[in-house]
Amino acid sequence: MAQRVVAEGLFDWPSDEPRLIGSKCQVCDLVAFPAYPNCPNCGSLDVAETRLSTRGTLWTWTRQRFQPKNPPYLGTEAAADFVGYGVGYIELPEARVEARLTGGVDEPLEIGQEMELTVVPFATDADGTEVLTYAFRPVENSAGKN
Amino acid sequence: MAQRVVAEGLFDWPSDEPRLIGSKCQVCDLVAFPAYPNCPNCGSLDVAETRLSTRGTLWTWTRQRFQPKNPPYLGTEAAADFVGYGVGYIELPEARVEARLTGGVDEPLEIGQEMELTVVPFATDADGTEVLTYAFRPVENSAGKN
Amino acid sequence: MDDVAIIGVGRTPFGRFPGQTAIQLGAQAVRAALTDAGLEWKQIQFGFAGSFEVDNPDAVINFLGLTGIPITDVYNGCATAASALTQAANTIRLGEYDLGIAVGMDKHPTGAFASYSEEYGLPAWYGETGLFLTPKFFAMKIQRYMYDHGISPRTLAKVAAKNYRNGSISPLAFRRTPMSEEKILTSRMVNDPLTQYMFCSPDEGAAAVILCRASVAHRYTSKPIYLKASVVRTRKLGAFEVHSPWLPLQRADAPTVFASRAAYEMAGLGPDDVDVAQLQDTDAGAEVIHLAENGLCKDGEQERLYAEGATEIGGSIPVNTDGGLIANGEPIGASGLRQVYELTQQLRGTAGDRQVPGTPRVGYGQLYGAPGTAGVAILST
Amino acid sequence: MDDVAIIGVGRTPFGRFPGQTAIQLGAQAVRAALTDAGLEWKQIQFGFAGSFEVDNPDAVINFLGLTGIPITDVYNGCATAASALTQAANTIRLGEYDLGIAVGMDKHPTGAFASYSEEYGLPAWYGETGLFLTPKFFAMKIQRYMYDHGISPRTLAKVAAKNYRNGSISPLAFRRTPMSEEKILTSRMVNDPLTQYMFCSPDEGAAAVILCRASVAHRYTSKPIYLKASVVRTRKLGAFEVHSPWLPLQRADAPTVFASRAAYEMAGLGPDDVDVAQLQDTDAGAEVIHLAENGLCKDGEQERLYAEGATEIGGSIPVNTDGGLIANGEPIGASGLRQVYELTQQLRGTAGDRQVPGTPRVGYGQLYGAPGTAGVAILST
Ligand SMILES: [Zn+2]
Ligand SMILES: [Zn+2]
Repeated sequence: MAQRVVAEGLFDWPSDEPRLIGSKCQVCDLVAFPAYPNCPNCGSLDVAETRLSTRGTLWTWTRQRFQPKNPPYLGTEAAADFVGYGVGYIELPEARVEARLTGGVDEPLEIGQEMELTVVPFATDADGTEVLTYAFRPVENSAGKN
Repeated sequence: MAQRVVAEGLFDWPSDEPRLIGSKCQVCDLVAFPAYPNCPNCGSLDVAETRLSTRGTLWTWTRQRFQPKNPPYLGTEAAADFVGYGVGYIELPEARVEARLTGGVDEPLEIGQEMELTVVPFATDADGTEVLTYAFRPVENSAGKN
Repeated sequence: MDDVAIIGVGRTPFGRFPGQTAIQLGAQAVRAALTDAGLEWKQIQFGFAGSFEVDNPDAVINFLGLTGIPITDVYNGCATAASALTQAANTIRLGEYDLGIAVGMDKHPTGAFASYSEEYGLPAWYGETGLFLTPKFFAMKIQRYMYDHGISPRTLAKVAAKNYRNGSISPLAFRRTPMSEEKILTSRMVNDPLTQYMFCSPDEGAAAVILCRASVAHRYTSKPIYLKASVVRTRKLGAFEVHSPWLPLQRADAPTVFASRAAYEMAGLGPDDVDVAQLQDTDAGAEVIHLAENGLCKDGEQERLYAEGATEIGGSIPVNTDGGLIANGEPIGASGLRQVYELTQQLRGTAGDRQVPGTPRVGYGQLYGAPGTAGVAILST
Repeated sequence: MDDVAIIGVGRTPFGRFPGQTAIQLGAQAVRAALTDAGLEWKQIQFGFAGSFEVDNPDAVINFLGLTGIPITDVYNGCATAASALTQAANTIRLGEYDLGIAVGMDKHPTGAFASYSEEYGLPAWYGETGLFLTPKFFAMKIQRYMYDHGISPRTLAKVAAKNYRNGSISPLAFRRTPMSEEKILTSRMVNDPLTQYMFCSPDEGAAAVILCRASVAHRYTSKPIYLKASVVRTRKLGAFEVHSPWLPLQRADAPTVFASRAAYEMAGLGPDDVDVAQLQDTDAGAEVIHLAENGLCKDGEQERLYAEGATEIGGSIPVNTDGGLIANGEPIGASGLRQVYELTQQLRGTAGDRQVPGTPRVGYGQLYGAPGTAGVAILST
């Protein structure tokens, strides 16, 4: 099946070990995500691409239980077929990153649990092409919350 | 053919002698068009419906030669079929009123010429109903510009 | 800023008004404020107008009188009214004009707001992947706050139940039926932990506030209310704000905290002086958090305060006495001027069934909106 | 208002910039203004931001730094920049802040603007019958003006030809190719008497102006330009304004006339003092009319003035030295700040090929937009 990433430069793809792509300020060291053309702290334009860590902990979460409007949302399920998805901020060593969470809306989630990066299809273009984005999933067999 | 007016309360219809419906302030006597819920001069809410005269002179004019976007415009001609229409302000004894002008874009027009009210179809609904609005047309055999 | 007085307030009912445009609602609110102040439109020397849906809310003058005055349209998301009020007050303080108006109006379609993320300086993928949504931000903010400070879902239900109860005694509110905590808790989950009835709805309405130089206020009213402070602040890096694809590890206080501090300082007052407050309750969690962000309690105290009824009309710190956004809905441009309307009634002692007992002297209003802007106003007798 | 100085100006090219959002263009303009002033973003204490297409132009701070400053979004149609500039100047005059910014940005789709008449306080039928259009208003205003004051179509062509010619020596303009009067006169008739090349186009771009208290301007620049006046006025009843289904018989002067008079009075200057002017040339006719409405000539004198080249860069009253809207197009939020950018270059003597000879000392900028709002700014060395 044909696939495409929702945005170039958001994460490595194709890749066996994809990582999120951020930017690091060469003046004040702040890491931002996604990659910014400038530092949102000091305003410097001297920023360099940087890869973020792939594992972290769940800092907060919710579940998106109503269907976002399309556009801008690319999902095209009939309203009755919309099942919702988890959303959370993952605390990585470099920054807290907002992400869709894998698993349905009934997946139990707890602040502090370990999460890891994955890449998932979340919508399908009119021509059948699957659209991929990054997401985080609970680390299996992890010790649980922090 | 089924017909409807573009807006109730804009002019008398059906009528053999339709007139435009304005409002007259009961405090400062200002006549406004279309009928306002208030006086745009003194702000009074004490306004009464009034009929405007049907003849006046052309105060200024232009021709609308590009097709307005639909919506809000109700016209649905294909771009190639759009012929344009005249637009002007008619100086009536009570007020200057903006209006579409009858005749195509090649109809000669002169500031000061006599004009009279008419009601014309200008668009067609999806179900074939003709939509009517007011317009002004040159008075035939008039003495021309004063 | 003790040189600016509020001498007239007006609002429409908030709700759904088919056949009336936002601008007509705006004119209705202005007329109500003029009547309240005993003024005619032609006496108004300048204005600021706010709206989300209407490009040119200044066109309200079509229905009031074309007098040629300067009117500036302002917009700052849900904090729009704070911008209108602040700029109107500053215009008087500047000395050129004595008498001006702040008016806000809106008429939103039903359902959540939809926009494009690019218009907020965000990449397109943020909207395309289903992340450009306001409600889930509020859900995640209160989720973390509950974890950090021991707030229970029951307290969220208490917030909403109080606001529906206050709405039931507010003749101009949208939702005027009380609702039980159980019904609120068990209603449809929208964004965990927030259920359907813990959210406010976008709706329709308008509100207006007439301001004048304090030294001439006695010409128009025997009971002027003074606008002691009105400030707007944007977010600092590290604040947990709506529409944030990421956050730095080092946290900063929310913009409300800075707006609140600046307003207290400008007013020469502190949280202990506040007798009645109107806080941005986009959802029940927001009221809980904003209570602390505005210095009206410590983080975590809310659990006890709501259980004890402290935020009720008869409590020690009455909050959203007119039912807030939860009972009134939110016509964005008007919402903060509704707060000022209610605070003015409370300080005048004319709030009827909603009147806070004991002659309240200081009123406090706070707004928060996308993309991370807060406004705070402090009023006093 | 001689206590406010302009110490930095910046703009992007105007035109079409696929792949860049309006907000990114805004950030680019701010950076250019900061560089011009020798400042860093974190030194800016407050801002006003204007845009038609962007709900929250304050989100430009995402690309500059989240420093928590107050930023108010303003909008007044094509006069938006006048509102941003006026409010920014007033904020400094108020005394709380020393250093602030006005920024405007827009990115319009091609073609004429489309809106709903109800959003302007007009009935739905006005749009439905094909009357809610801006260009035909300008056409009818100049049609009557030509009749009353003996202006020929040839003069309209001279206006446009001058502005394309000035655009050809303006590196940041959109249309940089000179065009003959014949080509302009014989191009497609759009709204009689205005042809295709007599109109400006909506396009994309941003501009920013940094203001400071005049008493500290020497810290930042050796050649501060002073903002002597900046005012906004709405229409009076009887003015012939855009989107008017009717007009009363008794005419009133245009809002530009009142804004102009107020600005001259505030600046303590008169039309004879103006060395270089930027006027709203939505179309060639608008420049002709605005020349008189701003007191820069008598009604009807334009026919002779344009024939003699008086409005050329080397003429007695140079108008739209950077090509105006006709050569730059109109990103609504930015357009008036582009005027201030150009006037500042002229007064500094840094306008290069476009430099008005003889050390111009007073610059004049005017804006006019829907639904009948005018703005005037007067700058001096
Ligand atoms: Zn940095
Ligand atoms: Zn009247």
